[in-house]
Amino acid sequence: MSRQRDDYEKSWWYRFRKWVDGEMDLLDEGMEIRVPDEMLAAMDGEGQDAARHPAENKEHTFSYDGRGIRYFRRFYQVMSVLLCLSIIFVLLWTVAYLPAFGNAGNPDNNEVSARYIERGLQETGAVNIVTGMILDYRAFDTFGESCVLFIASCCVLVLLRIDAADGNEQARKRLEEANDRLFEPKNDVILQKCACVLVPLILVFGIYIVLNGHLSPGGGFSGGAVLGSGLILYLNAFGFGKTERFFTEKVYRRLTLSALTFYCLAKSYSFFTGANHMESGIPLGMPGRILSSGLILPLNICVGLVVACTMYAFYALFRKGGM
Amino acid sequence: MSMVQNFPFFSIILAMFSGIASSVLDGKRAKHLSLCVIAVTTGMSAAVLRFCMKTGESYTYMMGHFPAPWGNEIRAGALEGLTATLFGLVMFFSVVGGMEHTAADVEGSKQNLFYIMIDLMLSSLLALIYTNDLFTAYVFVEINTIAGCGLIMIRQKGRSLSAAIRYMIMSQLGSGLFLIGLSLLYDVTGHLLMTPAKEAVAVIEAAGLYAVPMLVIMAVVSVGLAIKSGLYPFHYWIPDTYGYATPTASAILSGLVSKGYIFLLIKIFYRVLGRENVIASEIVNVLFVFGLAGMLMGSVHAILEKDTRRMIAYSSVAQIGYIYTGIGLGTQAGMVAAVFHMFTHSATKALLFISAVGLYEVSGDRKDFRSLRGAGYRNPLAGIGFTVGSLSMVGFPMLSGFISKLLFATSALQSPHKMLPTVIALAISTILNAVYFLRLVITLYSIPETSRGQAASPGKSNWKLQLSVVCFILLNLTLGLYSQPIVEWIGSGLAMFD
Amino acid sequence: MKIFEIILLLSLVVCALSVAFTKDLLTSIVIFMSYSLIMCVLWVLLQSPDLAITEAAVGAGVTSILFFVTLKKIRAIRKEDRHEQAER
Amino acid sequence: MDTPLFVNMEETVSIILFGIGFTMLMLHRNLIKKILGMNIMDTAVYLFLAVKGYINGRMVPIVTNQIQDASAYINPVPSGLVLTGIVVSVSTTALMLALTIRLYERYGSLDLDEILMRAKEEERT
Repeated sequence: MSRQRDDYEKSWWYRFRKWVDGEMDLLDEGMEIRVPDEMLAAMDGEGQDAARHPAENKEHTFSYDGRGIRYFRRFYQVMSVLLCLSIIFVLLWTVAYLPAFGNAGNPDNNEVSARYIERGLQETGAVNIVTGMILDYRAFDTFGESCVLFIASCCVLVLLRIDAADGNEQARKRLEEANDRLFEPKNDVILQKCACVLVPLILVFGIYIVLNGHLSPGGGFSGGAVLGSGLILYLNAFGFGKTERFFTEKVYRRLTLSALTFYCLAKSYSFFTGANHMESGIPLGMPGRILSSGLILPLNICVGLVVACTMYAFYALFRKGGM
Repeated sequence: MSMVQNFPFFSIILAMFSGIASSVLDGKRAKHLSLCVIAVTTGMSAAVLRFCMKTGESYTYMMGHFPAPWGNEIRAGALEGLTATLFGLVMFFSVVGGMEHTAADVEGSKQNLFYIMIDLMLSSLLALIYTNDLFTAYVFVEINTIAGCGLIMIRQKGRSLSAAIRYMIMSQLGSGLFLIGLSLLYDVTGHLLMTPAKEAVAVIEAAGLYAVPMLVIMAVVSVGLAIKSGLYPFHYWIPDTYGYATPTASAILSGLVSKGYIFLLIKIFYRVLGRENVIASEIVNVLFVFGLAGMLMGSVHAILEKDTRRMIAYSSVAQIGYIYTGIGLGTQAGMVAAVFHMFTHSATKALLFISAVGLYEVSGDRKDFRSLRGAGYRNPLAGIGFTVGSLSMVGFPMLSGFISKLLFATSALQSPHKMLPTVIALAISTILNAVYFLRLVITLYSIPETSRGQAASPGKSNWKLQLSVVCFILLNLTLGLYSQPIVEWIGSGLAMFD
Repeated sequence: MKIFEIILLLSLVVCALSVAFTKDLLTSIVIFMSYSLIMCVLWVLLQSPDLAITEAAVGAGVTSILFFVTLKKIRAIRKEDRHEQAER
Repeated sequence: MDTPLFVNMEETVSIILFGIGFTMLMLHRNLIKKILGMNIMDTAVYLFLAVKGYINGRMVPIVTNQIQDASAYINPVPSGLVLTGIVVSVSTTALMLALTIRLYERYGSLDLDEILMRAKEEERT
């Protein structure tokens, strides 16, 4: 304390202590506080002052920021274009060496697809081999996929659902603003008449696709999406008042929960018996009948329900922040 | 077939089912369910580890009634069991430690959604660890990404929303590359399961066919997973993401999610592409260079940062660089070092995030690290936790970080061409680590100049946080002191991969 | 048949490019919808009706609806902001 | 006409589309365009996969007239994979659009750079 060196302020220890305190940077120039010299030279006199005293004049520091960001952005864009072009080029180069299109001797037409085709009907009972494959041979993937849909709907709920139940004034205001349906002309006659004709057709078609998933093209996913779009059309024509009579968030939750639970239990049973080399004991029925192919039909119905509910839920949440 | 062999399947399905069931529970029940499930799955993974060590070999498990090239399959061995156990422990402690903050950060009626994310995150991590099928891996990578995004944006304050969209964009770029890599691989091999795919790759390599596609597949899959795990030039999303999420989410994202992708990459290298092919293809050298760059640049960024949590996030970039350097060495010893560092980092980084939150609590929740001055006295346990974590990252003897640095150095000595750069980068990065972590520790234990310390609330007894900090410290000491058996387990687990 | 396929593939590329370069968001979403439909026809030609039906329902249907709703929502927010500014 | 890129023209086109989508996702500053780009990228990969399953002159993989011969039908595996993939991509699309709406409510912009800048400013004040 008694004697302080004259050049104490220049010593490393002082700098280190200041830096530990967070008041300056260890690097000499203090990157965040001062502007590099070239940059200063490039600016005019007024800008120079402003850059030296950033705290006093915020707008000018902002312009410096903007310039830095612009340079960075230009550099970033050039680099990204180069990167993207090189990726395209490399992949095209690869395509030139790939097996030829439509050739039966390609490596991917091996014993795997042969067994799916030759014994799929006996082993899964499904006439549509693709459905048999995704719901029986490779069912774990498909279960994961339903979970993707489930978790995506949870994320959308987190983002867009507005809870006014807490009596929070702000939330109620947001809820009112979010429901843009209120501001629209209601009872559009043309839309309603068309919907009267189309909605039943769309729903019946969707149900047909779901139920015939194991016999013809389609299945739970496509049928569910068709059902969901039918519901969305109904909602658009007649408003939330009508749909809320039969489809609220509670219904949505219960439907999704029961469908996914059934899916989970059914598949767990078949995974467990399969891995432990036990018979599953589920009759496969006559191939080609609607009530056949074991678990595939109920699973398709479950998937269809989940997909339809989720698609409708997405739309309703986007529209008014609730169901 | 003994009951234990069913455990990997049970743990995945249990975690998924609890996520589905949580959608109708209220926040509190969902929380209890999720904690129970994490504990049970951790126990199961430990049983799997014990079983595999006892029998000395790995096994595959059919998911369905159809054997290998036709049906889905999962596979468990020593390394899978060990990783799953450790991930389960880290996850449990992170959830416990950040519980109070989760309750504060998440809106009341959305609490159960947070625990759905946690459950599905757990199931997807387990599935990534255990899977033996490439397309299953892709589906669960997507679940992992979406759950990660949910965990980030559930705290709808600050910059978490913009961080979430950045995270999603980078992840989607990574997923796209990974998916096209898988498609190319399916095209040239015709298999999606790892075991037959590896045989097909061996046949192709022996016949000298498809040399270009194989090279591109390796590159594209590595780059895709590297983007998702945040290797250096693709790290821009990391600081925002880890810095603004709720503490549990930061700990899980930095400690586990990126590690899940790295584990998948190692698995693909060993079990599909073949380690010799990967080493011969120079891809490892690219990873090595980017790993070294990440080691240095991550530390430099961390030094320039003032916000403590962003500083820790940048340090993650550096640590990911270490792991990729280990992979890039291309030797068995390097791989062991990388896996061990993966464990070290997930234990230590979670400890750092949780204890940093404990320190913020008593210092008035400001971002700037200067506000932490003297916080080590106000919340002694969190201070000790932070110190232990920092010392471990710097490489203080007895702690886990020391062992992993030792492993890196010894494995570098075995590969003559890469010895010099590795050792130099290791030394520089250690010094840089020491600079910024010790600065924080010094700040923690310096006496505040003004009486601001009194103004901030003196440490409320948040016993959950204290408990989890103690557990993390113990975990760290265990990894450091009993490293010998763990390294042996990793070695034998990697041997089971072939 | 080959010619038809070539035309479809070319129009896919054209659609993708115009999605990328169109200034108006609504136009680019509509073009994206037609891109999905062309893809759907192509999949019918490639003998995968399962994919075609799913793409028609999900890609061209639900995804486009979600895009439209998002755009509508954004316009609504913009209008509200303008109203508020005018009141001030 | 016999160059490999022309023989594999479906693959070539799908790779070009992948590139367009990838570039859009990476470079476009408008969030909605980014999401469109992501969708284009995903469908391009699905096209690539679907092309892989096709075999000249064979039928749809639905058993007809009791013919169960592997040489009668195309490869069903890629179709199954693409079905799974389409649902994954629609979920991520919905999630990202929801994020976009929230970001627009908060920052009043669709431009990602502007959003990031405003977020930074907001934190400073």
